[in-house]
Amino acid sequence: MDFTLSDDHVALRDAAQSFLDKEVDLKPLLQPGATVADAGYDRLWRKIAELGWPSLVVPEAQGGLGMSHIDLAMIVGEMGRTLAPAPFFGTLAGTWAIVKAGSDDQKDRLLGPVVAGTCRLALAMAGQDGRIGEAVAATAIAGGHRLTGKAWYVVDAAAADRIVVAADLDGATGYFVVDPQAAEVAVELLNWRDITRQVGTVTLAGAPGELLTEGNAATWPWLRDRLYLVLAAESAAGAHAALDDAVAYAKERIAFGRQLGAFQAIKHQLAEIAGQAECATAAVHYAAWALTEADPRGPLAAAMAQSYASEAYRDATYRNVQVFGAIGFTWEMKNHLYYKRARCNAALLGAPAQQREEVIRFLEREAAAA
Amino acid sequence: MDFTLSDDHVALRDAAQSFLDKEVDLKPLLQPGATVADAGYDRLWRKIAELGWPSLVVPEAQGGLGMSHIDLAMIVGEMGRTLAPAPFFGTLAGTWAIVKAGSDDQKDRLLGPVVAGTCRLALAMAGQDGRIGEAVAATAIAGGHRLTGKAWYVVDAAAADRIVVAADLDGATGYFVVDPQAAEVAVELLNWRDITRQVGTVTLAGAPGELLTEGNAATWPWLRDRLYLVLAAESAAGAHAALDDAVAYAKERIAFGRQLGAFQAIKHQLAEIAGQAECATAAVHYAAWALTEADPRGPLAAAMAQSYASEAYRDATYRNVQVFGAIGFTWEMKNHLYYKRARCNAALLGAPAQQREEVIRFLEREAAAA
Amino acid sequence: MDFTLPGEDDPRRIEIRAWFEANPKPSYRQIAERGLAAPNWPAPWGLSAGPELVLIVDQELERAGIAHPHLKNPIGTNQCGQSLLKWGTEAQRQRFLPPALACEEVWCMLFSEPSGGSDLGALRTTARREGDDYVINGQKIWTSLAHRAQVGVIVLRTDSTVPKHRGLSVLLVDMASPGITVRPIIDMTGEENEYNEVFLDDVRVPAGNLLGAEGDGWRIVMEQLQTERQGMTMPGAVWGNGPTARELVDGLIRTGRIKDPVLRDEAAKLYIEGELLRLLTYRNMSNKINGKPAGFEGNLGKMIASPHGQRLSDLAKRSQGPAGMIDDPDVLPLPDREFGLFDNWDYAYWFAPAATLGVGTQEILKNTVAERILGLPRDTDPTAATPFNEINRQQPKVA
Amino acid sequence: MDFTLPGEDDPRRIEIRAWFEANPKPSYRQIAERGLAAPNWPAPWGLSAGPELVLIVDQELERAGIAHPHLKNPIGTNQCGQSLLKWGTEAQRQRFLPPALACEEVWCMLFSEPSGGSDLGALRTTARREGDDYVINGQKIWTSLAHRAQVGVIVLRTDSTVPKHRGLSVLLVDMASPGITVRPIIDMTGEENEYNEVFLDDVRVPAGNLLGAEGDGWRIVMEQLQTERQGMTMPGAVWGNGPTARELVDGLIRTGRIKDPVLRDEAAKLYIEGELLRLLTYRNMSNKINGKPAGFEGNLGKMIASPHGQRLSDLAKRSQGPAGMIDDPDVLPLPDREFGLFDNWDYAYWFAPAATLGVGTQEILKNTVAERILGLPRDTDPTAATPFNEINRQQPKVA
Repeated sequence: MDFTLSDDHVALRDAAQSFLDKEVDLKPLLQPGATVADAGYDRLWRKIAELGWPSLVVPEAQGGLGMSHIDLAMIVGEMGRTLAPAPFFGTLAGTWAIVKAGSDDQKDRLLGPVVAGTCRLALAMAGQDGRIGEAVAATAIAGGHRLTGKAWYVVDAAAADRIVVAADLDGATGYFVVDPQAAEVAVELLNWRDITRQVGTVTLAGAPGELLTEGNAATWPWLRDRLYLVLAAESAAGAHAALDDAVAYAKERIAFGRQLGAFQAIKHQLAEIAGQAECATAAVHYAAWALTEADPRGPLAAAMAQSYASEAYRDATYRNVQVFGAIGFTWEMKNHLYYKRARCNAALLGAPAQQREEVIRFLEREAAAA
Repeated sequence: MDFTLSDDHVALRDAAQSFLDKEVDLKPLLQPGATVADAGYDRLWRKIAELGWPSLVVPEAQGGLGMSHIDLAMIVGEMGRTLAPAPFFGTLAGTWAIVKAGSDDQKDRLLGPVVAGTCRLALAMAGQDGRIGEAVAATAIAGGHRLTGKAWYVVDAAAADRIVVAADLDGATGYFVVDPQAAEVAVELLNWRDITRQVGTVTLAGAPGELLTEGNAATWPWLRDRLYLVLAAESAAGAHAALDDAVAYAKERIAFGRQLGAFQAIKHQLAEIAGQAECATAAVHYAAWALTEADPRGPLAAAMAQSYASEAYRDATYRNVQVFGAIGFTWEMKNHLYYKRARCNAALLGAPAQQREEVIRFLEREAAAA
Repeated sequence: MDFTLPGEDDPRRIEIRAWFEANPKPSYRQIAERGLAAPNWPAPWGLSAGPELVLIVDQELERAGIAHPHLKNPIGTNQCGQSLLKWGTEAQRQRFLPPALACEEVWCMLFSEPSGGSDLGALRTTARREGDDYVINGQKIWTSLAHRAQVGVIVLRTDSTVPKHRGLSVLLVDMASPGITVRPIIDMTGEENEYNEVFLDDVRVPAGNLLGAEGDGWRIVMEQLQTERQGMTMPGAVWGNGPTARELVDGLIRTGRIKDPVLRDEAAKLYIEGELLRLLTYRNMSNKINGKPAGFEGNLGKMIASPHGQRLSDLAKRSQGPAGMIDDPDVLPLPDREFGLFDNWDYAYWFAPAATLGVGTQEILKNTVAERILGLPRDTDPTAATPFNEINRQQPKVA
Repeated sequence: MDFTLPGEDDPRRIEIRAWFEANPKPSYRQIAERGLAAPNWPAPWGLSAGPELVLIVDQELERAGIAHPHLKNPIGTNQCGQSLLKWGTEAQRQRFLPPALACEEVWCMLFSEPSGGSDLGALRTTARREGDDYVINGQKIWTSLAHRAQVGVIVLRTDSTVPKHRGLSVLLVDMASPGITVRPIIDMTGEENEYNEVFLDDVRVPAGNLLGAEGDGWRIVMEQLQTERQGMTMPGAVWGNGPTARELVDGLIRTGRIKDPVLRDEAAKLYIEGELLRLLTYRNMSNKINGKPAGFEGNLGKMIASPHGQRLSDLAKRSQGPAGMIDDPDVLPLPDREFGLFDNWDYAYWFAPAATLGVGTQEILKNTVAERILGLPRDTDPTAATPFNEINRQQPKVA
């Protein structure tokens, strides 16, 4: 039993931290109209690729690092803490889809370029209403499949060299690899409020897709658990960042002859955020461990982490803006970037209430089995 | 348009206030094991009867005062503020049932003694699970009906000279007047946590009951609106009492060289309670007006008042105990009497969430009709 | 007690409606001369109208399809105009009020400063007397309308040798004066919400433009804030404006989202709180009608209304799912409506954090409610009694 | 990182289980002599056990069907015993610890006073030196177990001429001494929860019973409170004890009440928060194992755990409908279980308000988290530097 981070994990986190503190610069985003493109979205990706992060979750069999979800949480957390703009989420999501649903041959062929840093991925699974696997339809043709429909909220779609699309095939969800360069594929950017992330739609008009042959009903739950972990790790670290930022400001700012942080109202509000941030981190560590160990409670842990961490992040960024006051509400400060990331993280994969429903259903199944 | 109390209403409230401040003494209840019987339950009833309060809601046709729901809210509010222990709620409830479901003859015959102060009533409508009209079954016999079953949470049952019982008659709810002295009727007290109120069960084993001939499907909603108003008026006034009590204590009590009420945490908590108490009062006044005017939104107003006021009362009494600290947690202080009344008022007629569901259904019907 | 609002057959309504029928396209000057720009003001400016008549005038303006003068010149026709009415000289009233009520001169209110935050009394903009002029130097922030205003009402420090609240005064400034630079602020919504930074560099103002006497500034400003807060107690999504829980529930019903059991209960809570905020606001109006003092209910109302509005727009957004995070009101929208200011849920949602900051933070409002309504002890301000020019020297060390 | 708890095959567990099999009905003295009464203490008292071994011992005691010494003599085997271990003389340890660990002498902790509330440092009970004795006068309140304790650990004022925190000392009192009167307190639950008022009237205590030196009182008491709070961070309904969200959800599932969509979402929130409190508690344990300082996590944990417990029992009660307001656990109950202390939902519900009062109010805990963990400025106490006997003269006028 050891509920704390090992020295290796701390070292990994510190390495990611110093790298990202050096490389990430959000200032360009504090100009109205700026996008991730102005904030080094591609440059940062190349640096990340040099570090081998794209191959973090690629199995060693495919030449990847096959690192644990705990290792991953260290790095993703730092990307969340710094709001690092880079097509990392999409590549992680696409990689997992191929790892889980691809045959050995497909994994070798599709993940090789990812390891080499020459292929960026995205995962398209949701419809406009957020439902999974229903927005795109696949039909079998001689020697392959054709996909038709429109997928929404596809993270890093515009940067992807390959997009894994979840599509309905004869009433079940299949996973297809699509080349966004194909004539029948159109990727459009959405005006996503979290401008530190690039989110788009993927419209398919009979586009050719390669079916990942090992996909089945277990694929999406397995993917979902991992995507929850990624967002939760971002959110927990972001909540700590928003808290630290507000605490530092409360120590500097003077009002009524006292530091802002000397007022009991401010102290108690920040103490509550500190409690939530600690809980969020604990939730992320537990989920990362449970998924690493393939613990039967992994899905429970992942849903708990995502629902709790995203709400803690919402609360922390709200409080952060309130402590800063009106200045924290301006575009030229970075407070709003965290405020928006928090809200978008709480919506991207479904609402916290949806994950709580998943928690209760897990417990109902457990009770029925007992 | 005048959203404030008329001078007459204020005068009525002040009269009730000075009367109850003089007559109500909760000290006997601060001895472990004491009951309303020790706190003047019967004595206070006689005084109230002398004032004619039992006939407040009896129509003038039956010799009552036929006063408005606004007048009633003034008096009930004061009884709630003082936690006056007397079989008033039961008599109000029973009176309304007879007014709504009784024939002219029945009203004359049954309400006469109420006006004279010689007959106390109770209304038995709920089963153990709180459902209405299902716990007792009525069967027609030659020249009358017989009732069998057990009604729960019957306020003032043990003091009642007549009990109106809601019972299932051929799949509809009928209202029957029962003599608790009958051999087939057994009234037992419940260990209700709110010891300022006397609540019991009524067990009927083929007891004779007189059917109120005008009862129908509209009877219960009509009664429910009025019972909501009564509890809400108690709760809103109780919330103000708990607030005033806590504010006074926060001004006296010294800690760390300052008045407790000088600490921002305490100030802000009490400010929030002040806001809730004001809203609760507004809700009660609106509901009292809407029921008085038979406004189509009366049922909406009553459900809003009950759900909001009972939660405001819960919050105010919680905060009251927290401001007093451990001493406010002892049996010998009266804080816990309010704390318990608040929680029991939020459960007696169904949870605030149930009334909120009624609110939404009302709005859905309104929208469908528009 | 009577919760009915003035009806269609109200004689006062009939009279005003008749005037609008006789004057189908009135100019704002005509409206002002008829007393309808600020009906609650006394003659010759207004009709000495009570809240009921004010309500009727608002409704009849809307019915005639005329944007309310309060929207054209909110500050001139509301809190600052009222200050001038009370504190101004006859000459000042004659010079400034007619064009203000006619919406021919737009006003702005130069209060907040970057340094001060909630500690408004610590503001640093100064005016020194030079002959018949005051010379203003300093910086203001969050000044709505500064970029299109002709008249600025500015609070500044005319005496730094007395404690901070005692050295303040209010001047009426021609916004076209040399030395005034206005820079718009872009806020979290990404839009230019008419908020500005205003830099004042040796701006000369005739001494005759002093409102009240030197040192009256704090009292004037506090009056204005109380007036302003009283206008922020309705249950709109932002500061009493914009969509309310009525529109939210209507939208959730029309989209079927009301069937989500968790949203459903949240929506009910908000609907109820919204209705009660309406009742509190009308009760405060009624108190005025009955000649009872308004007191500090504005603070209590805003204390409830601001977070209420935040929860409203939050629920509206969450009901849209991920679509709510797109800056595009046409994706899975709630039914559209013309809400006036803050006229869509998306805008209200991203503006929401400001609702508990502007015109008194939530903490300031709770203090005011606790101190002025509940009578609890005042928060201590160690700098309150110190001459302003000695305060900075004794600032606490920062940890 | 490893979230697994010590298993059945853990050699430490096997060894201890073997001892219980060899000693099926051990006396508490035997248990103490085996080092199992306070395994975390060093030899000869304990096993210098880390949290894992402590966990094993707890589980094996339960398995052997033996009530934990912590339940028999909580204060002697926990925070106060530890103080004696650290601050006591060898003579004091030899005299007091063996009977404490053997649960032959029950201890109580005489801290709170009617006057002080959260301002513990302002306590008024005094001890004056007379020859070889201290003579104690004053009153204590909320003293658990005082009515059956043989040993009292009392904090009192030995010097009123220095600032309040500096004049405090701790004495070990024979509760049978003349001049001690114990009066039970009945609380809101209506039951005698082992809380008492204790009146001390010229109670003589040998000077040799002074713990540490005169003036060490505040440091000793603060250590004890930190230790105590660390024991209150588990997600039980009251102070980490009693039923948890696991039992609540289990009960809601078994009764079918989980199908209520609003309760359902609330239950999920509580379940999640409860699991996270467990993780935080174990993480703090792990930090100790890894030799990292415990710090103030106890305060943060209790700050979350106390309101968590209140919401737990509230939801449990609301799930019963009106039946929940009857003082009768058999009406529409949640499935029964042996929860130990606070062993049913009804009791936990009515005791709940005390959870955010005892062992540090919620406000004190938030202050501590803000000041000690976040490093925000300390709350100012104008009386902190004043000699205690001069404070009352300068109390602020009460409004």
